[in-house]
Amino acid sequence: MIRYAYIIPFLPLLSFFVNLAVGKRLPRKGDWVSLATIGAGLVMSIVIFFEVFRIYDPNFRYHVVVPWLSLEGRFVINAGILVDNLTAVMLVVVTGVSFLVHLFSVGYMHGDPKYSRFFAYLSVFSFSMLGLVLAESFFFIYIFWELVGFSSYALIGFWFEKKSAADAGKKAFIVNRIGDFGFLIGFLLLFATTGVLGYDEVFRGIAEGKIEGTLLTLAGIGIFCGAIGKSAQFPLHVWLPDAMEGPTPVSALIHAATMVAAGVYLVGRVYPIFTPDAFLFIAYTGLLTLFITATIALTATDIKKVLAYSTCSQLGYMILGLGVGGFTAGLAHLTTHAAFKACLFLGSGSVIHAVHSQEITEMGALRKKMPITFITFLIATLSIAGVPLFSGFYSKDMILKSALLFGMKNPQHMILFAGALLTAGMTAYYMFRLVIRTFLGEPKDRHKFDHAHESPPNMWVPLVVLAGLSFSFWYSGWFGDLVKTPASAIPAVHAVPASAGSADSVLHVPSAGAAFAAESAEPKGAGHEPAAHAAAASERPGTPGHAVPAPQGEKHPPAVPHEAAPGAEAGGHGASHEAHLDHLAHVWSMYLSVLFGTLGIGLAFVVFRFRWIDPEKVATAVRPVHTFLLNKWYFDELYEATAVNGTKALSRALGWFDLYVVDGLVNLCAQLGVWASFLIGKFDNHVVDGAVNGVADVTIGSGSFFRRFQTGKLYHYVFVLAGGVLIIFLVKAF
Amino acid sequence: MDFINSHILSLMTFLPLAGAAVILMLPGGRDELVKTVAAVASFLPVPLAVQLWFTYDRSVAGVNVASQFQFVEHTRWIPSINVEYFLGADGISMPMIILTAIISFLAVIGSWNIEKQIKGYMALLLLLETGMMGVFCALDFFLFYVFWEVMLLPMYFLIGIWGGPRREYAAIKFFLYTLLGSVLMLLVMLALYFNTTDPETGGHTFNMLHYMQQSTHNEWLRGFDIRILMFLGLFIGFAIKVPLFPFHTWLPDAHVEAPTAISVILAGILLKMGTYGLMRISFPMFPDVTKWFVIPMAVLGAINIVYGALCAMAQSDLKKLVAYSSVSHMGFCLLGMAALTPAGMVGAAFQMFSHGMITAMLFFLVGVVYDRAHHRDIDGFGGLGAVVPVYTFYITVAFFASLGLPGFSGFVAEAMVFIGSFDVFRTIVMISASGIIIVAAFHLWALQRVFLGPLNPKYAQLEEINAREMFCLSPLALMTLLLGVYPMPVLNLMNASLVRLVDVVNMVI
Amino acid sequence: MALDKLLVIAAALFCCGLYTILTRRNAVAVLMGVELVLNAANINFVAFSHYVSHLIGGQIFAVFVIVLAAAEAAVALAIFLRLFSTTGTVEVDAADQLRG
Amino acid sequence: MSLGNLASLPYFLPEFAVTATILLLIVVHVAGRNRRSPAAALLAMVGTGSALFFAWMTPAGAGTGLFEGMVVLDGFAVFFKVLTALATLIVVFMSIDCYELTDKSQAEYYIFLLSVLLGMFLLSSASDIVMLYLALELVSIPSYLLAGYLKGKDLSNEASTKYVVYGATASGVMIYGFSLLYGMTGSTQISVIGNALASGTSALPALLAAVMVTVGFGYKIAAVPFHMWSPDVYEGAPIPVTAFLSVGPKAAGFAILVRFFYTVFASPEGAEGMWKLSSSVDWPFLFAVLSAVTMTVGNLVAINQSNVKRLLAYSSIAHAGYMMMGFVLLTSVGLKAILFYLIVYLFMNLGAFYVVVLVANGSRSEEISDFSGLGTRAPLAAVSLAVFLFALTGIPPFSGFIGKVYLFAEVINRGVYWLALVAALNSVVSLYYYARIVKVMFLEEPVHTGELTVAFVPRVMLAILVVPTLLFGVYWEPVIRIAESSVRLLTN
Repeated sequence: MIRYAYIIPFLPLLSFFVNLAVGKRLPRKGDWVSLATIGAGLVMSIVIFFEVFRIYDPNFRYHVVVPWLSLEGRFVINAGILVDNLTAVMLVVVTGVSFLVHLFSVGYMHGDPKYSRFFAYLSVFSFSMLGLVLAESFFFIYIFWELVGFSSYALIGFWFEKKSAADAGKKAFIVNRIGDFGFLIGFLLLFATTGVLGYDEVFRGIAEGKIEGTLLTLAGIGIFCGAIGKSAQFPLHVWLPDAMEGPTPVSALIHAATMVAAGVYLVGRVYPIFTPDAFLFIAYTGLLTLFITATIALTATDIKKVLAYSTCSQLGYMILGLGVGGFTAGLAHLTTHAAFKACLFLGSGSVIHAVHSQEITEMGALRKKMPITFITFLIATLSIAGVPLFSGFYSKDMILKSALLFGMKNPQHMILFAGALLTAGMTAYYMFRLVIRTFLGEPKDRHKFDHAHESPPNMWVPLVVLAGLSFSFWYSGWFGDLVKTPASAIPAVHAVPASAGSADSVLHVPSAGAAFAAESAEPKGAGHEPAAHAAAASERPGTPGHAVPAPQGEKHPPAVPHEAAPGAEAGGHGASHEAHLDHLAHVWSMYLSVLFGTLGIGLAFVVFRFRWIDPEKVATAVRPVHTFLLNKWYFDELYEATAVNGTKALSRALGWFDLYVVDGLVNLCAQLGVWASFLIGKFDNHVVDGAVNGVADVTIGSGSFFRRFQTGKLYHYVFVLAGGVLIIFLVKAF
Repeated sequence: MDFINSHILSLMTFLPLAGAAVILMLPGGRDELVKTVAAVASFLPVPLAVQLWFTYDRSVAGVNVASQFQFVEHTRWIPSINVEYFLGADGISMPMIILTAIISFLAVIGSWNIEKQIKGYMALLLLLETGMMGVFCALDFFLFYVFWEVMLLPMYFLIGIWGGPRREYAAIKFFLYTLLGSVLMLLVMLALYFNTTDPETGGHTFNMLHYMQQSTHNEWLRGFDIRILMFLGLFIGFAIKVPLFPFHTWLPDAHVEAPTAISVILAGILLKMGTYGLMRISFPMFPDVTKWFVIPMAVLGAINIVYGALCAMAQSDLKKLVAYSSVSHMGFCLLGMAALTPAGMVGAAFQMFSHGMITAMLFFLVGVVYDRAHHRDIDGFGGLGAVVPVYTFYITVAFFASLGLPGFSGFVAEAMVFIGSFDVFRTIVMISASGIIIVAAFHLWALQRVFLGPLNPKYAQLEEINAREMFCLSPLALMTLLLGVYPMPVLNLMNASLVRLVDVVNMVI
Repeated sequence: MALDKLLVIAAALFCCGLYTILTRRNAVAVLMGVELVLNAANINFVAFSHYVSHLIGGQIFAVFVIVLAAAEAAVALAIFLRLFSTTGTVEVDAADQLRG
Repeated sequence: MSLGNLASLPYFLPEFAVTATILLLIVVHVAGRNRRSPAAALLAMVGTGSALFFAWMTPAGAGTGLFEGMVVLDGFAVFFKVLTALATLIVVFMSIDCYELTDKSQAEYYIFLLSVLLGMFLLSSASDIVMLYLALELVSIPSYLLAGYLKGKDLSNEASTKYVVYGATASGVMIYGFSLLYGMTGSTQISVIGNALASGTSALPALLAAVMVTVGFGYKIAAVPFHMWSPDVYEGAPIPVTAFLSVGPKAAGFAILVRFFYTVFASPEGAEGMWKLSSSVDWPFLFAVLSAVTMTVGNLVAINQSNVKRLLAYSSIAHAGYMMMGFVLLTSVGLKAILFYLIVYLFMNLGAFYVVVLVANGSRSEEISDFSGLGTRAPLAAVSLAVFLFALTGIPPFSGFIGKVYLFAEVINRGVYWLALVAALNSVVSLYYYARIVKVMFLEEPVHTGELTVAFVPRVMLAILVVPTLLFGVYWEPVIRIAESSVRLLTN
């Protein structure tokens, strides 16, 4: 079945065209076409997943290419697919969430005049996302990257009659394009230096040293810019909350589970190209995002906005995880987050469907009316809050552990862990605030409460399924085994042994290489003994290892997790120390995260359930902070004032310039002409609006200038004749 | 059949002219008949283009090798000065010939609702087609120049008589501007003539291929400095046509005032002549100067891309917006060509083809709404998407194709240009690449103001796009899409030639 | 008289003629200036004929010039007459409707 | 070698034909009762036609001097005879149609016209300065009368007055120049003068003579700064006369300019078709500057004209400037280009004037506004005029373009790039005012309502003028052959 993986994206594409063309005329307006194709895709993905699972090889790869574009062999772009463990997981995630969202939409979008159009858009999104997952080259991932952006535009602006929806779609697309600009530059840099586009070939090119140093860092950051845009990372996170203007299933599918994860997936996919500096950049971007957006979520009252900010925040976790070297951690969080966040969004959709409002201030006590929604929502909330046994705990804990480990090795970067930990508490707080205000307590709006009702089965079944997937046992174990940190493509400076070269700068770590070797082996799950893995990993005959290049090590502490292939420099001493450190990090992060999670949940109950603290009073007490958060740190205003208005002003200025200056005065000639016209005092033409006009006016003007000689007086003519003779004679004679 | 096969390019060039003659001889008042004749005359080249498509040998390059040109017709025209009637096609011209055939036919169909003096209109339109086709087929510089200029007259009248309120100004501006460019070209052509001899007859020649074969002689044209002057003369001539900043100011005026079908032709084909001229003439004839001049060319290309996009954003007239977007898109052609890499060159040529289709769609679409609402003020609409969903669908497709969404040919072209030129001019390409943001912004902004948001009640009864208009749009939309998914059919046409062109300029061959 | 003196006389005559043409406003006076110029040329011809070529070519030329000058004067006077009959003046600078 | 008087007679048939016609016309004029009888026009037509025929059939006596060397019979002269006869013939047709002349005495008019033709014949073949002067006056004096032919009109009288004074002055200055040349060389034969000058004399008198002679020729071809008369005369004269003056005498002026300067101040060089300066007078550069100035002034001033006749007058000044480009190069290719240009110029310029006549017949004036809406009022005339105007601009596929190509080509070939550039830019400028007329015709609503009917004969005439304008733009091989052979003979 793996060989037929390429079919998966085309199934939804087919339904896109069918629904677009004849959807309205089909029975049930064609929703079954989309459902059937994505369902078939899901089945195929599951089959593929199990095939991959049966092989159970971390290095499994299925890679096939066909030439797509060839210029006499001088320039070739291949099309192809790459299926490895990560892809297999992502396929299931995408098709799974997508299928459930399709199912949910049948109920949610029922009766919408553009019903079939909606399914067409969902299908084209699924196509793009699956293509993105399966792509095997920078070129094709860029293509699908853009297509995903387009589908998102179409879906966010689905109710385009609403100005806010149309605006949000536009904003999403343009903000994404800003990120894509970086992506484009990044991949162009890689292509320009390595001359190839496929991942593997590019990695090989990097390994051969075709691009290195700052340029490679820039290329990595450029590519990461794509992820910043798509995964709504600071500072391009502003589009995601606005994107909630789209129908709720869209929010669940695109803006929670899949598209926004594409950025994380991209970073994971091209992991080998990042230099330590680039990793640091990534990590701090993740940290800023997760903190800022979590603080905004604290005060938001729109149920979908809260979820949107929490999504940003969770994406920040993933990015942070990847940035600090927790490859498996970040991607695991991607996977678990897809399930529980989709569940949350669909749950919120169910609520919105019931009460026709998105404001949590108008809800309350819905537990009684919507039990299934409540239970599933609660499970997902527990998961995101990081309560043990739930999937969110499993993956978030791994991220925290990676951050802590990183911080332990590089104390100056300990803030990465601290921020993430604090935010974990905040997450628990704002999520439970949401649950409590929505489902518990007393109904705030009696009328809406009375009309609320549980959703139909085709809406709650997806909730149940997704809630069921929010437990950690689904993921622990195999995920860590199968989705392993790929070897970095950056060549080592072999002349300087990493252990010697970097020993001074790496605190507490005698061997960087060993550290990475240990780090690269992620714990299988909570409670496993990491050291064993490190040892096991060390034994595996791997590719030639490498370490951080020494020069970089001197400039910047090479503490940035830089994966060395296992077994390279891992001396026994280093390995055991490393294992110890890893264990320490693991234990501490677990304890701390549970502690902060509990604190957050407790605080939420204290404030909103038991009302021991009046949130209003707190808000009043810290009015500036509250306002600041309520206004989302004023990012939109900032961008509006700078980038948007700046561009518009520039464009207006250039438009004016074009109309009055370029067109007005193609060259100095025209300017001189106008000037001369005053001098002669005979030109009666007003100032011209164009250079062409200017030139023309000069020409015409000089015409009337010369015309003046034709006075009509005969003796003038003769005088000119005589003068002409004289002048010619004098000029020629002397 | 033999006759058709051996004179296929002549037929494609002159059948429209014959159609124009027939139209002029028709009695007055038979408007439907006139339109039918025009449609037939402009349609005839289409099957011939199909014939070309199937019989063209894609493996040979042409460019500077006379024997590799296909469908050649070569006879003496004016023996005393060795002007030849020399037509032929290679990979540089093939896509353009096909594009011309298609767009011209669609333009005739798109002009069906013209009421004023339809006879003259159609005759001029067909004459215009002859000129355009001739430019792309001609391999004799003199012939090329004649066709090049022949286009001016019909264009002048088509804008001037059937155009908008400021048509006279726009028409004469277009005319003067382009004539200025072409007289410079004329001077260069004559200078080339006197410095080149036909190896067979020993006389001076206008045969472009002879020029190219001399181009590697170091002392050709009395040395490098003179060659620079010649190159610049040609370059200005072509740049005006492209149009490159700062020679672009005729374009918005001409586009805004021209009737819909003429805008389509203007943007779809005429602009390509500038870049075609660079590829066909400037590059292979002046390889060393070209290499000397790549940086300015790339800079101009980048300016076009960014500047055009920013100007487009400032416009409130939908047609002017589209016109400036053409300025932006043509910048890609120049950037790609300047890189002198296979990917860049092919990307540029593909952009010519692709932009021809996309911009034709856009102008058709603007024409559709103008016919109904009688204005094109972007802010004067609002929420049309709810009233005219099919039209909105088409314009969305066209807009996204224009902003370079993958899946449409424009993306492939732009990506190839970027990929091909990045290694050569990193900073310039980075600046140009920022254009993709602005391009997206102004397209979406315009789309939103016109079609999205709450409906402007004034247009609640707006008429939906009709079958004839869809007939014009659908083939273009389909081709744009298909070529975006799999561009090789068209790329195969031009690969061999353009790769050779790159080699010629890089003096590999 | 020597050749150079004749030439000087001719040149002076030429200048007088030209000066007349340039300064006089009356058409008939201008015409007289033209006659002076022509006669300056005639003096040259005759002088050169006598001193340089020793043939009569120059003298014949002078005769031709005289004849043609007469014809020209006849036509010119007729035209001036017509001008006078329509405008009432033969001042040449009065006739300046055609200009620009 | 030159033939005697009697032996020359067989080669003098065109002149005889014209002379005979003039005499017959005088008889008609004196004897005829109806002064408006078309008989005179018919007679003029026949006479000009037969002159044209005889000129065309003239045996190519290469460089034969006739009448003891007073005139020369070579291809160059024959070419100009044919050209001027053809122009006259077309002008005769034009005159029949023109409203301005219908109530005037017919025979008298044609007498003057044919006298000018006779003068042009002689001018284009004169090889002795006596004959040259005689011919020049024969062209000029009837021209003065033709310009003032509308006796009742102020403008016509004014034009005529200016013309006669200016012409007399110019020829006076020229004849003074001739006298100096004669003094330096002792001969009136231009070939002898040339040889004598080549053997070296003092530079200054030669220069003075050259400049003074230039005045006479420059006045004839209306080159700046000797052009001042022409706009006024062209505007004041009847339209056919203007058309005639802008083509016929101008062509003859070029003929004698070329012949005189190439014979007197230059001599053929070894290589085929090349000349070299033989006197110290560096006239090519002088004329190059004059050429540039002439075309620029002509074009620039034409832009602001509102009277089409006056506009075309300035345009013809500009065209004289273009043609002078071919004159300055000292090559027979350059001369060939002039001859070719004169041929196409004949058709396009007369054609343009022909349409002006037709329009003026309807509106009684020839302001640009009278042309508005002509595209709908008289499509054939309007399209023809558009063709002529674009041909004058020099846009393919019209003959004017080819003419310019030849001129530009030779200038570029000789490396005088600046002149080519000036000329090229001038064509762009000229487009502006030519297109203005086109714009008015096609793009504006008519001021005068109603169809403008064009009779059958004018239609045919228009066709006769349009066809070569188009045809020579597409296939001009025979024409260039004619021009080439005409030049080649001059050198011998």
